[in-house]
Amino acid sequence: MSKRYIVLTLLLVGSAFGLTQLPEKGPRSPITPQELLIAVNDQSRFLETHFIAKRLIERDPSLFLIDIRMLYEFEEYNIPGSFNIPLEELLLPDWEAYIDQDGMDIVFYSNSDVFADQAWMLSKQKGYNNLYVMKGGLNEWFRTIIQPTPPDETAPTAAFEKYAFERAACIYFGGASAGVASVPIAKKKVTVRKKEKKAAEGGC
Amino acid sequence: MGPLTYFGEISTEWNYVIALFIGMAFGYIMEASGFSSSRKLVGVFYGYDFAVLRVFVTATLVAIIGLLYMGYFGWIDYEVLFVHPTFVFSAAIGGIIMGFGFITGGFCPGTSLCAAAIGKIDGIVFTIALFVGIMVYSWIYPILEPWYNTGNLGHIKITEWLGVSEGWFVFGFAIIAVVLFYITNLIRKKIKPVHY
Amino acid sequence: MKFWEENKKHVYWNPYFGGFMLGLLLIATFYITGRGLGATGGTKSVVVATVETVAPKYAERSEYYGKYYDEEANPMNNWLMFETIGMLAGAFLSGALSGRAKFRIQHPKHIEPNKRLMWAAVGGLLFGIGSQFARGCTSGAALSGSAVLSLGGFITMFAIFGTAYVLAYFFRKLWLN
Amino acid sequence: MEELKRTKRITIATFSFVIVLAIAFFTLKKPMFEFKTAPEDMAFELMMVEQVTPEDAMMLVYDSTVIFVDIRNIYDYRADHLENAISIPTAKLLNKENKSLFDKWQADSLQVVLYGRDELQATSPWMLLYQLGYTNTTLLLGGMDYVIKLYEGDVNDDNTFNVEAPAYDYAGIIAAASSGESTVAASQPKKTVVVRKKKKKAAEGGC
Repeated sequence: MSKRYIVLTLLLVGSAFGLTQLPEKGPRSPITPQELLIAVNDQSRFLETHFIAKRLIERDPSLFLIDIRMLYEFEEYNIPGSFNIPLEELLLPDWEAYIDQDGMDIVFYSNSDVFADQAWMLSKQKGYNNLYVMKGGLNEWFRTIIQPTPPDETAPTAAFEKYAFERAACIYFGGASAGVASVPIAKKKVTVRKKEKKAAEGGC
Repeated sequence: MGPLTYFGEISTEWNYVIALFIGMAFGYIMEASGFSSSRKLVGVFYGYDFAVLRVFVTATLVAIIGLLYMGYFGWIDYEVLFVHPTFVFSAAIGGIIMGFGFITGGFCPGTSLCAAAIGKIDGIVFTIALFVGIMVYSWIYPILEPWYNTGNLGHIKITEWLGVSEGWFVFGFAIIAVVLFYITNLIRKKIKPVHY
Repeated sequence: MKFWEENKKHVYWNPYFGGFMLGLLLIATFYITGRGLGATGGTKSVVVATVETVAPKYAERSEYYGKYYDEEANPMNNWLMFETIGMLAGAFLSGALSGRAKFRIQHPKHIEPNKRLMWAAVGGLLFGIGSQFARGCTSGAALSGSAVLSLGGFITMFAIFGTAYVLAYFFRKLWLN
Repeated sequence: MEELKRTKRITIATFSFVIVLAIAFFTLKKPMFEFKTAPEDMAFELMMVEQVTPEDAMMLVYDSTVIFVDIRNIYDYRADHLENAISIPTAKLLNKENKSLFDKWQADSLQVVLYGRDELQATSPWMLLYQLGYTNTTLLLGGMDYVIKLYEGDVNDDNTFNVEAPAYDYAGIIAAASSGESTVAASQPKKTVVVRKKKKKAAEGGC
């Protein structure tokens, strides 16, 4: 009896000891590094500001904007309807429900798109779906939506249509007061030339 | 990768069939190990038969070791396994009440079902009393509710609580188990055997 | 024939082998369902179902049954029901194969059968209350809990066996000569 | 104790259990790459890592302990790249031969600086490498575009490579617009205007 039990004891203790000697494994991840690299190379995660503005104006309920800047920056200015989660706090369990929403398009933005892309990387590794980054961030938002630059006179009509949208969006998002908004569109071309140099300075 | 039902690889109907088979294996193993006999079970407290301790501790160790290895090999997602929630107060008090029940009744619920299945009348009585006990609990539940929900530590693991790694905890547990097995065997040899 | 059966077959499994198989079964259960085994869960669903059919009004009012009344078809409870039925079948199979299945009251010689039954009833009653309070019995909380290193599982295990050891001395007349 | 003498089955069972574990262990395939830093930890590491500024890069290019890795595509690399830079396009970042390169650099404790067209392009590849355990990897702020501007002396202000700095006085503009003074733009920093103009120029005359 005893001999066999000694062997069995050794096997039991040995396999338990084996557990302590297993080489360390990295953190669990729902996505492999190779998969993540493919996602990184996929540029479709960057959404144009126009596209986001359009969806905001249409009150698209499946759009969820997350501002990843600090709270004070968020309080100073944020795109209407966005939610603030500072980048360091992004993966705290409190916010999980906001980022992990199937059927919602989560769009990160910061002043530019570098921090937003970092937020995208972090959340992507958690296995969340439908994550996007606002291309150019708030700087781009101001350049195109709040203070759009009129196109050159020689530009194709599409550019003017785009500009017309930008101007309308500008009013919608509070970049211009209603008074300016009433400027007839027909006048556009005239204004355009005038504003060409001033563009960066003035409102709409 | 398991757990199979968690990843939706088994339909509900098959799940019940599997439940039946798992239950059968459970009942078979317990009965074959002698858990249908209250006198054998109680032997662990009087030193004439340590079958309960041996079966229980071996099963726990094998399950812990097996699951940890399987988790490491990627056969099972160890993190999603259901960890019994820890309510310190209710776990301790409930355990004490059950300890009372164990020494007086000589069974625990699983073993009493085994005993009832092979026609032991004491097992049948124990099982019926178990039903009554659950009903009694439902009457006094409103009084007990505050205690029932105090000391909630969530789904905490003992290794997190102790702050040791899982591997070393299991290793220590295995050593303790082997020492226990050895000592209880010595005790059993010294104590007057009981025939039943 | 009968003599042979009793002599040859009425030997229990090696407890370590039983424990080993139980451990494997636990692993299989976790692998398939992600949860452990349980014995009181099935019993509880029977109680809940009974109360609901016998006294639905009461069940609706009661705080305790109300919890289950809302979620009518809780799949986990059904799962445990099937498991409990399987347990009965499996235990009977094992008992029948080794000639242990017959109606009898197992009691120490110096204890009257009725007294044994009375104490069994007391034990069952206490176990019913205790298992509900501790959210699981020896198999559901202690065994399955400690298989995944749950702190609660270990607490319950130590509480059950610790109490029983402490009380063993006072109840020795029940079990020993 | 009759049953304790029956040891055949438990011996067989235990041996097969241990053998299965051993086989599983020795046949376990180790993945080529594994995350070493969990995203939760990475969120904090992001603040800690000191990245390479374009001005520093001018010096570091000639440092033998620093390797510059160009992650743009091969055409951009051929057109113009930093001196001594090695081209590893993002898509090929995790190839076998590149893994051995990164491993070698890490073993030699060399500093690896990733750069792309701009900071954005290199950010996610850098995070990936960093989280895979190559913590000797850093990132070139501003990217190649900015370095070209530096070469051409087209930069007259410090820190303009910091794209995350607000280029507009957001709150000011909105407040001004809502109060009806949309034509007044005094609150806007002048610096920005310069930068934006320069940007355009750089793009034109860059390559």
